[in-house]
Amino acid sequence: MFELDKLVKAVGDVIASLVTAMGLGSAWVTTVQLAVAALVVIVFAAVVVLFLVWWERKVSARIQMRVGPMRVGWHGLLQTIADAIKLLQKEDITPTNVDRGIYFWAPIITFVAALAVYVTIPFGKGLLVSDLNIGILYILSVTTFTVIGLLMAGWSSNNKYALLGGFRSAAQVVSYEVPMALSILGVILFTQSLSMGEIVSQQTKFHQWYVWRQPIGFLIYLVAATAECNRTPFDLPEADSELVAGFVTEYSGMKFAMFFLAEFLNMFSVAAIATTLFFGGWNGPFLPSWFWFMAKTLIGVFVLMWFRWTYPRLRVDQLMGFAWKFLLPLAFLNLLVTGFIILLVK
Amino acid sequence: MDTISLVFFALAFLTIVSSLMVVSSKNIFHSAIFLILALFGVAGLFVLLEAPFLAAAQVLIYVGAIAILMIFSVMLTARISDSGLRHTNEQVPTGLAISLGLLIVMLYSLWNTPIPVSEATPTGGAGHKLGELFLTTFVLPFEIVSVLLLAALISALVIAKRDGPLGGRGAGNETDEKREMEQGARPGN
Amino acid sequence: MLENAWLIPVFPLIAMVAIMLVTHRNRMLSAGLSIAAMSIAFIWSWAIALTVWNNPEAQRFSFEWLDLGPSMHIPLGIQIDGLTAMMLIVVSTVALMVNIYSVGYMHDDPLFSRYFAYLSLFGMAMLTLVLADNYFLMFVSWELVGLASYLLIGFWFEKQSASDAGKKAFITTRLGDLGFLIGLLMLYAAVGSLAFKDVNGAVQNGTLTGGYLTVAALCLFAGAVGKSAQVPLHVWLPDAMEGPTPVSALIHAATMVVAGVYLVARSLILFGVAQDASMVVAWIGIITSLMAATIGLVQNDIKRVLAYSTVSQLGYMIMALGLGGFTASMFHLMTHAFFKALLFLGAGSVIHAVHTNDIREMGGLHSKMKITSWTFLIAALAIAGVPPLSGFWSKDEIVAASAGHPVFMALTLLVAFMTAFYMFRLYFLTFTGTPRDHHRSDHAHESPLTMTGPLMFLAFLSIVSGFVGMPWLHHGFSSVVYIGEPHHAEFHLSTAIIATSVGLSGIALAYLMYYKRAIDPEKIAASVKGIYTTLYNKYYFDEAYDVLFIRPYYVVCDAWFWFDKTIVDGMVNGAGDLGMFWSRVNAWFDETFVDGAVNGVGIVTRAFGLTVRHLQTGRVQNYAFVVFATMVIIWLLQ
Amino acid sequence: MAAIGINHFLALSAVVFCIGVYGMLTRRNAIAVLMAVELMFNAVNITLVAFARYVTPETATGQVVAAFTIAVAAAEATVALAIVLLIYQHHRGIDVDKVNFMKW
Repeated sequence: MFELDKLVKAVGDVIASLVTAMGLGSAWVTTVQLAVAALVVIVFAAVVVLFLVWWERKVSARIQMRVGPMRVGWHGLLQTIADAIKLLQKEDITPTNVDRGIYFWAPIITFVAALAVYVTIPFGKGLLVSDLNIGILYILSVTTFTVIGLLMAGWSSNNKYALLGGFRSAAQVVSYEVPMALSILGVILFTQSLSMGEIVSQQTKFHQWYVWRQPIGFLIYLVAATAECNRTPFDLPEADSELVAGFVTEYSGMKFAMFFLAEFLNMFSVAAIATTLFFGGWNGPFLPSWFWFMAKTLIGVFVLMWFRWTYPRLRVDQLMGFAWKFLLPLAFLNLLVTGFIILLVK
Repeated sequence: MDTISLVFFALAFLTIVSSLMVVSSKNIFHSAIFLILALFGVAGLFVLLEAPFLAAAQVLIYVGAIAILMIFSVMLTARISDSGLRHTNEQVPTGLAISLGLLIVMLYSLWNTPIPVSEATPTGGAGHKLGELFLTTFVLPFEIVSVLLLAALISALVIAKRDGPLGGRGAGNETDEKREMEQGARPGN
Repeated sequence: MLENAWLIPVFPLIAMVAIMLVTHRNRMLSAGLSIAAMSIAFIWSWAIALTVWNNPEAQRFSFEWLDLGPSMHIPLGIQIDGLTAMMLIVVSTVALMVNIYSVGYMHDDPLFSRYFAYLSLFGMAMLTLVLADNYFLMFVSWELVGLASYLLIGFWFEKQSASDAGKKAFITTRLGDLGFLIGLLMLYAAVGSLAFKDVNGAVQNGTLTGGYLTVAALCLFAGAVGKSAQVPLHVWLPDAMEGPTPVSALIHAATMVVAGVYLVARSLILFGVAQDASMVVAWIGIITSLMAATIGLVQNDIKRVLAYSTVSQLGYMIMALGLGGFTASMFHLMTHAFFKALLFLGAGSVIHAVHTNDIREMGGLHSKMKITSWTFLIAALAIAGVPPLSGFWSKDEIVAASAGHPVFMALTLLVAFMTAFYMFRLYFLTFTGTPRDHHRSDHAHESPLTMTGPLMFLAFLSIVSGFVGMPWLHHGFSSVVYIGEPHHAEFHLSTAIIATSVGLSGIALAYLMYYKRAIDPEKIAASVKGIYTTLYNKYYFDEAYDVLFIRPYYVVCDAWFWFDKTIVDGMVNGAGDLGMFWSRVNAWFDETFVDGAVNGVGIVTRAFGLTVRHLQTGRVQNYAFVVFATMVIIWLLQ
Repeated sequence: MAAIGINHFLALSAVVFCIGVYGMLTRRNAIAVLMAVELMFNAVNITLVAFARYVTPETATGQVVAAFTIAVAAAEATVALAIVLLIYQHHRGIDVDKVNFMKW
């Protein structure tokens, strides 16, 4: 009843008729439709991030027996908007000895990479920009650009803390990408498809959720994904007690905001992917699909926040050792057992 | 000009310009970034060639692993004084001539070689077909490549390990090493 | 037991090797090894003899030794028949006795162990010789006994005469051996085999006949002449007395010298067909016998007398063989081996006591050396043919064998007479009368048991060994040792009486001359001074050889030496000088041009390398450049 | 202009390859040389995928080989960069010009 798929379709049709009326071909129709979709996604992402920033402050406050922002709006709900306006108004400082080009592009790449993931995330029934048939692989590929951005930022800042942050980030992301990909592979063994829409459509019932068939895979994914978005307890690239602020040390104003946005976007997308792969995506009874998706995803985001404010930070060698000596073998074992069971059941 | 052509030429332009920047940039870090851009362009070409799986793999492996490793190495080895140095050797004129000669040779050959183009519908883009091929026709190379990767992993560990059999100057110089690394690993001024 | 008879020579061989390599530092152990090995051979030989006694059929055991294709293969093997069994007994018995005797006789010798090694070597070779079933193996062992003989004659090589005697023996017998070898080759060429069986078969079925056979037989006989010291190659045997006396007893009286006789006996079927050769054999035998006996009459060296006696007796055997008396000859060979070995060992005992060989310095030793004296007397009686000692029976058969030929018979009897005479001359001069050299005589004493024991054993054999050949035995020596059909000699009383009386008369004459001194030998010698001198100088054989062969040889040698020295050396030295000059030229050329060229090559190569090495810059990019440049160039060249 | 065909891709591949050759021949920095080599790999991959698309579209063999190339390139890069780091430890620099101790 509150499904949005018809609305989306109607908007798409309107765009198509408008473009056709302007005397342009079908390629232009698709292009314009995608552009509009992208715009919608960007707006959605901005809203989500604003909400998440506020929510994180509230969660951390509750965990620390505080109340958090209360003044601006209801329970401080508008606090983030105020902060955003403050950031946009700030002077965009470019330090003297930075590598300007790279310094400039680093936050943009990071942000775009974080945003590009949303292209294949099914937010609800029919709410999918593009159901690529290599969807999950696309997500894995695109997320790697995030780390490129971090490296660029770390290098171009010409600051040792930034550089070390970049180092850590590169090592960490490259390392944790492997177990994450392997844990996702466990699910793909069942789905026999890389398409996100297809994966969601296979989990219409509660008992079909892949988390039941891949519990270990889910745990590996959770840990690896947390590391992928550089969040505590894996926030070594920007560990403020060690590296000031890591790769963002020299950034301020709008560029800093973009890194900030990218981090929260990543957090959201990680939770969204977990929802899609393991918890049935937008499938759910009675309520509209986008509600179910958002509910599940926000619970995931909450778990990530919960981690952050509960666990202490790891040491860098522990971090790498954990990835290569524990997660990776475990992921391989999980994959092996999964494949074996699938063979047996067949 | 249709969309495909437009996209192709855009990607070709991106790839070629990035490649040129890779080989000509004085700053090695810039080279690395442009390499990523070139690789990304190639991935786009793969998509154009209806090989999306390969495109994703290209980005995942080249950008996500190889390029990052390279940047990592650049960060570990680059030094302040480097950017002031000559970044090319004395082979520039001859190398340029040879490259151009090679290009002429290849384009000439391409021009004079009729290629039997098939009109059949392409398959295998999404990975199903590739997976089948990997585990049937090409299972032996597949296994060999996996062994190769393992060997590369181990050998890289052995080679680069500081107190390993090939390791440099032992663990005693660690502080010295760190200091030099931190000093030297700055980008150029 | 019979098929393993080839092991008999192996034991002495082992003993020899062991002594040479291991035990040579321990004298008694070495001697014990040699004696033990020979004891085994002795026991085995007697066992074989007893077997053969009951079954005289020849048995052969052989294996392939050399296989050089279908037309050339040489089997080695052993043949055991009556003759072999008899020879085994003779060889092993005398060898064992001599071994034991030598322990006492050689007691103080510094090369004691080596001596026993040589004895073992000889024992091995001799036993192999008599066991062989073919001429080839026989020839090999024939040469080996020659080697052992040479080593033992020259055993005291520090003495010039001993060393010379060894060489003389070796070289002289080599002459005969050459004939033997030629004979073998002729036989092989004609028969295609050297086995006794095959050769005899070829003779019997007529494939081997005529002048070829005669020449081959004579060639074989040449070997026998050398080995058995027949005229004209007898000269080495008296000189061989330079060796230790037990060696003389073993090799130069009892065993090795009868090898020639054995060879002729083995080949007697050949000689039976080749009648001309047989007559040559017979004549050579009787001439040798007569000549040696006459020389023996006047010699004063105790061992030389015995040596000529040996030559004489060997001539007897050869003559008997030439006349076809196979059994008689072999019988005499056996009995002679025992009593002649006894004589030599007795002489050795005397020499051991008085340290001289000259009978003129002896005399009256009977009271001091009773055992030696008695055993020597027994041997002397035996060789003189006094019944019933062994010599009587065997000499009787030889006389009987020559009965068909009056000349031979007369000469045989004459030799028998002379033999009896000189043996008793020897006996009387040595053992009876008064000591002519008191200094030597006073120190004389009886030999130890190791020496007298063998004497007594051999004396026993000298007495009884003749009984096996008594004519009226149904199954006697002649039933076992024969060729063709067993030939039982009749007992001719007249012959026996004549022979015995001849012997007794010889003894009587010696008794008168040297015991009673009724006839003065000096006077007789003086009355026939020419003959005496000739005999004393052994018919001037050595001198004749010296004049006939050795001096011309020296002259020729001198001439060649001059030729060598002047012409050949001149040419050689000239060539050398020329070579040196040319070498100098070459050296100059080498140093200047060749070295220059070589160094130049090196310098050029080095310069080239120094230039070209810049191509190898160690820089991968340069290499890659070359790769791609080459690609372009190849394409352009297309 | 004609529709995009295989020749466009092959020509592009040739251009990228030659750029890679030039870089490999001329750059002094070992990592830059490696990058040039990666460019050459990618040129080859373009060729492979183009052939797979246009010549044998029904079998994706060219794509398979390209995938192998990517895997091998990953291995190559890993080992090569390890060597580069080792050389850096020994020589305090990664100029290919100076890494010429294998000469003569």
